[in-house]
Amino acid sequence: MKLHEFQAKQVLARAGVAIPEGRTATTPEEVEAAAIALGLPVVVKAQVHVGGRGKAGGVKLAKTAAEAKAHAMAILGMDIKGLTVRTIYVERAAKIAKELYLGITIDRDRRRAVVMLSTVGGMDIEEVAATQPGKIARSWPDPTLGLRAYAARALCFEAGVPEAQRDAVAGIARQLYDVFRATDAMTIEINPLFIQEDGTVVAGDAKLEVDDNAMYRQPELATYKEIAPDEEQEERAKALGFSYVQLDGTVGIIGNGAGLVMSTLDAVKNAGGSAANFLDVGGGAKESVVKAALEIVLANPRVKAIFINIFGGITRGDEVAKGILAVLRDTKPKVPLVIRLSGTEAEAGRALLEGAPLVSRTTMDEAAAEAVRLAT
Amino acid sequence: MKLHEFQAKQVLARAGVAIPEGRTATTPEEVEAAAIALGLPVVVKAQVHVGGRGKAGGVKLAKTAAEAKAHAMAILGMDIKGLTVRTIYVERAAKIAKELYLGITIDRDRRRAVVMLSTVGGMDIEEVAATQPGKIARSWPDPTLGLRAYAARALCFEAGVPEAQRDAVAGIARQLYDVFRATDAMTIEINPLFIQEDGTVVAGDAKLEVDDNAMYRQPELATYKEIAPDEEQEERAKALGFSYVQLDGTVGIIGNGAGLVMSTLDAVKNAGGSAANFLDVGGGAKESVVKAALEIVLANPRVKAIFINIFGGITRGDEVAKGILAVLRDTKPKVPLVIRLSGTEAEAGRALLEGAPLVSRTTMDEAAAEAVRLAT
Amino acid sequence: MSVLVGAHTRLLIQGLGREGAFHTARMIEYGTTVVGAAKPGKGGTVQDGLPLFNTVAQAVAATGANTSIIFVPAAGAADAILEALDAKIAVVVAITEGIAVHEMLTVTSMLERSASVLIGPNCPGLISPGTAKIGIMPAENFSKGPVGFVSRSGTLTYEIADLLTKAGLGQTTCIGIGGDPIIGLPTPDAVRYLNEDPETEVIVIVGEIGGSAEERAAEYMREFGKKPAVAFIAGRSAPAGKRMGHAGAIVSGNSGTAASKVAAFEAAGIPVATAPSEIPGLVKKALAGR
Amino acid sequence: MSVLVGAHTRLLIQGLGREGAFHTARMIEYGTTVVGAAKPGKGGTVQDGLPLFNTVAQAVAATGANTSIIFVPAAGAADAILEALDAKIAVVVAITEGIAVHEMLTVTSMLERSASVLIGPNCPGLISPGTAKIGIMPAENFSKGPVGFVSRSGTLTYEIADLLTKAGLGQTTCIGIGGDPIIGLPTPDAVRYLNEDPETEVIVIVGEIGGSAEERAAEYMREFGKKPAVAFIAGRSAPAGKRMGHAGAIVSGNSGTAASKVAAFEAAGIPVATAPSEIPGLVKKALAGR
Repeated sequence: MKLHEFQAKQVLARAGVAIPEGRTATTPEEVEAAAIALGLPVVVKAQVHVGGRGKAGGVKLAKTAAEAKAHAMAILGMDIKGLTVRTIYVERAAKIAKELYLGITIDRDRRRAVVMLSTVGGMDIEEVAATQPGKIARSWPDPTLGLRAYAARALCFEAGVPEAQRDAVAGIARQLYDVFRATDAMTIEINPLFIQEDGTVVAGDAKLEVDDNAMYRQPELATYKEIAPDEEQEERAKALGFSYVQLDGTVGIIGNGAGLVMSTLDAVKNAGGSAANFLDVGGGAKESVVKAALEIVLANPRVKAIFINIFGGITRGDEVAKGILAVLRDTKPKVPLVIRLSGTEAEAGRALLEGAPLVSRTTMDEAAAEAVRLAT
Repeated sequence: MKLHEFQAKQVLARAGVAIPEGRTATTPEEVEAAAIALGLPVVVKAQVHVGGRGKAGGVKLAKTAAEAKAHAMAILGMDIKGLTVRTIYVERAAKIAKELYLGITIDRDRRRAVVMLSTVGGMDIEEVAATQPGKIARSWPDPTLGLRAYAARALCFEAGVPEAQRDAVAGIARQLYDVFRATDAMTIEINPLFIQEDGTVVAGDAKLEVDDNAMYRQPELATYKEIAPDEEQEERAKALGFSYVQLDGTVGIIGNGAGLVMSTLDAVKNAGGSAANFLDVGGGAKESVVKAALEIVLANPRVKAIFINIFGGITRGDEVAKGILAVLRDTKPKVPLVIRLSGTEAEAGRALLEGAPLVSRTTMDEAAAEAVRLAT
Repeated sequence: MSVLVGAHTRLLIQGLGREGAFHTARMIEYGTTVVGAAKPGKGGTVQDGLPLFNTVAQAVAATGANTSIIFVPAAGAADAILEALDAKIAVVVAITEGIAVHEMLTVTSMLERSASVLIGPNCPGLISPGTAKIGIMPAENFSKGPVGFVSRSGTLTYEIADLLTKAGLGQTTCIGIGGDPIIGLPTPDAVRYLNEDPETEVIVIVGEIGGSAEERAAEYMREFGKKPAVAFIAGRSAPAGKRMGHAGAIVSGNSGTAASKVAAFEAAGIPVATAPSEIPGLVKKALAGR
Repeated sequence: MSVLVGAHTRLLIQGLGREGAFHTARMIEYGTTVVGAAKPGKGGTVQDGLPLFNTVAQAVAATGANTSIIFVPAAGAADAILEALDAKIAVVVAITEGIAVHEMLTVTSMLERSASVLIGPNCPGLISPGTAKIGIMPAENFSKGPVGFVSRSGTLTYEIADLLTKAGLGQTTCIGIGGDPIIGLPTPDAVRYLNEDPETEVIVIVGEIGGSAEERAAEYMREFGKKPAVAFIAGRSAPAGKRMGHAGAIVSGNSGTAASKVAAFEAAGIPVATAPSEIPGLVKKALAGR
């Protein structure tokens, strides 16, 4: 789950990280008033859950209140990568002398958090990693110890933080790490971290993404949850107990088990087609879940054929068949269905489907080929 | 550093531990008003930094406001083990169904905190340990992991906490542990921990002693610091940079290094005498420190002779001699001084002391014997 | 000899709820020695013929359990793993899906200080066909034989085991290591067990997009491999930035791509199947070519 | 052979302030190989002829330091120890007094996971007479010989070393383990090093009231002792409940009494001196009686 910049900054400020004074606004008039109250110049920033808003024109400097209002009029309602801007964050402009990067994410291989600090700030860190890998200092604190002062200091030395800001930056790194742990963050970033002309250090931007699996113990952050239009179907699927990812192709996919579904997508591609979605009904799916899954896939207008690939384990073939039959009875789908049932109760399932308007195949490869043929 | 019950309870309440409603008061009238405001019956409790206040009459139940006031009149100004009661904590009386003990201290051998839980509450835990050792359940959490839910639960099972209160008590144990770490506590105790008639669990009493070496990072708790009359001299000595403990004997002791001073006390005892104090001037003591140390020892009216035992290492014999000479010159002590100087610059020191009104001996044993003889 | 699970296994159940009870019955049926279950507050009683204990430590003391399987719901599952580690359970298998990542960071830090092995979480468990299973896999797809098999996916494991079995290729041990980004026994470590197992003659490594465990496993085999291996990567056609069901199955930027994994295996001389159906053929070839 | 300190020692200074610089000069004078100092922000410069480094890790990489001594003030000393452990310094000697107990709990937890040895804090350090010293003890009281010596006290160590030296009893290694309640190398562990040291012919154990490290050391020697030992306990006359200078020197209730420690040594057949002056005689007797 992603937080907006202003939300992430509130969390950081509470942990002691200095941030520029700022206010949220939802109308040009509020932006104008905020600019006057904060003192000029200000930065007017679109609050959307997506990177690259600066390049898209969603971040503007204003020297006057009228200018701030004008920017707000341009930015509010703007579409940035499919998301509509509804909230603006107005912030007193920092007097920037230097920009750093400070971020923490999960290093899967080391099974540790990795704290990254770079004097190349304001850029996408993956780009820095690709083009100037030596410019990123890294530290992997033991989660049971935390980021100790010596380790934060070592990061600053390695990154080449100016001596005058070393203690401040090391302190912010430790505060950021504490927030990272306390918020169950997957990623937390201050990019850029500004060194101002007067030598003080403030967070220029803030990014915070929280582990969805930890929301049960992050009740406050959970209230920040927003579902973007393109996530609605995935969220609806999640609520029904299965996982769904929208893709670009024409073959709708339903399967059980993430690995099997991924392989099903691959099989469709191997057969020359392309998948319209990823849909894993999970383990032990009952008739009703299969039905709901099928309905979601059918709702996608791009879908030209559907491939249902079930290897029964805990999931029973007969339950799957019943779900399919219910949909065939209730909604009479206009696209062809290809099914491959194997494993537990597969025979019972196939018996139930006997005579139904669908194509049955024995192997994944055959079924994929058939589905691709039907979708073309 | 010890906290009062009401201070410790505030700390616990902030961490989420349920406490009975209560107020502090410093006059009988305030106690009466508090009793009425809180609702009767109430408990009127002396706030002094010493155990055993209950037995001394410092804790009384009051069924009426008038009774509370009368108790307050008796308790305020009361002397409990040398401490005068100046503050009272008035608390709504709990409806007690059962009393537990819950405490955490430092286990030196295991180099871990030890969490102790017992269904024998309300008693001194050392007494329980001595008489019913099987009645105390213990857990030694790794400081880098903390007291996890499973460990707190296991403690409750081992101690035999009633099933209805198990989750609550386990939860309080975890909160207590977090407070223990967060406050740099040496000891934290809820004794008794009440199970009330309605099944809820509240802290009946609270004890919290903070590590003196951690006060630099406990600024809030540091404001709670109170120096008892009998600690004043020890505190004054600490401020001057040496450590002083008042004892009962007649031979004043000054030495350098805790182990050496302890051995000096022992040597005095071996010689048939008894030490009036422990005083370690520390490493590298200068003339002024030696002078201040000597003055503190001389201020003790019980002292009949003084034994100065210096083994020079970083501490120099000539600096010690100069400090002694300064005192001899300025205050002309009425009790005899015995000195044993050895190690670094001992000869220079002895030369400086030549002709001064004091007795010099070569070994610790001889000097101790002489000091004891002179004190008798 | 089978790896990590076998006739020596003395299994303790952590979380004997509806799901746990269902799979416990299946495991006993299969021949696994189940010695009891930890169920706080029910200590001293019996459920489904199994003695219950309040704590894992008590269960270990009473039953000599050396292995545990965890069905505890996500919010309490990390704690259950830590309890098992604390009680010095040698092999801990966590079936639970959805454990918070930071909880798992803490768990793996403690794991690295212990002598225990953790399989999972979010995994189907492991099976030594014909001997014992610790997990939720449908046993009928597995058979005894010379193939050591490690996989990040659940259902895909059953599918591939079924393909192997139907091709007459039985298995020594199948280890479902789990689909989470932070797991107890990542691919290279699981492969190491199979590589060191004298009964395993060929290793099947089933990976998926996300992370670089497969690359590290390939590197390990390139350096220390004692026997042939065959690989398969699920998610070749998955786009970047999309989480494919498993919390760990995501290509982030340039990292975790199927292409990188395939290249790593090929560089290590390990053939990579483009579909599960190709695996039995590659395994036969590997066995023949030894 | 000397224990923990010797000709192989390559010493790094952590905290080269006034006190650190003073003692560093003494250590170099004595023959200790000092390779540099960690002084954040001064990396690349030189002080007192020693190269300075920003971090311990950099210092280790550049100098091959295997030992460090810490003079850092109390508030930063635990962090300095952790930095040394992190940089895999083999022997860390913490002179600093007044480190918070909870910091030390964290330190010892990390220490138990490392291969390093920590001496102190709040200790004078250790010396291998005639070879090297890592500490603040006045070297002139020590001499080379067959006595292994461990002590919780500083000045008392010098006093007893002086008595031994004057009696012609030189030392293999003297380890001042420190007077704090939580220390890196408690008495039994220090005694174990001396017991295992082939050059040490007799062990002198100087304890004091507080804790039960002496009891555990006595127990260890009773079971594993390869050579005679002599003990002394400071604080026999100290009353209960009063902290005697050292943070660790306190009798709490019935625990930590001198009587208990004396009884433990006597039960292990280890004679206990009633005054430091008796120690040389007991040592001679022990050496003669072998």
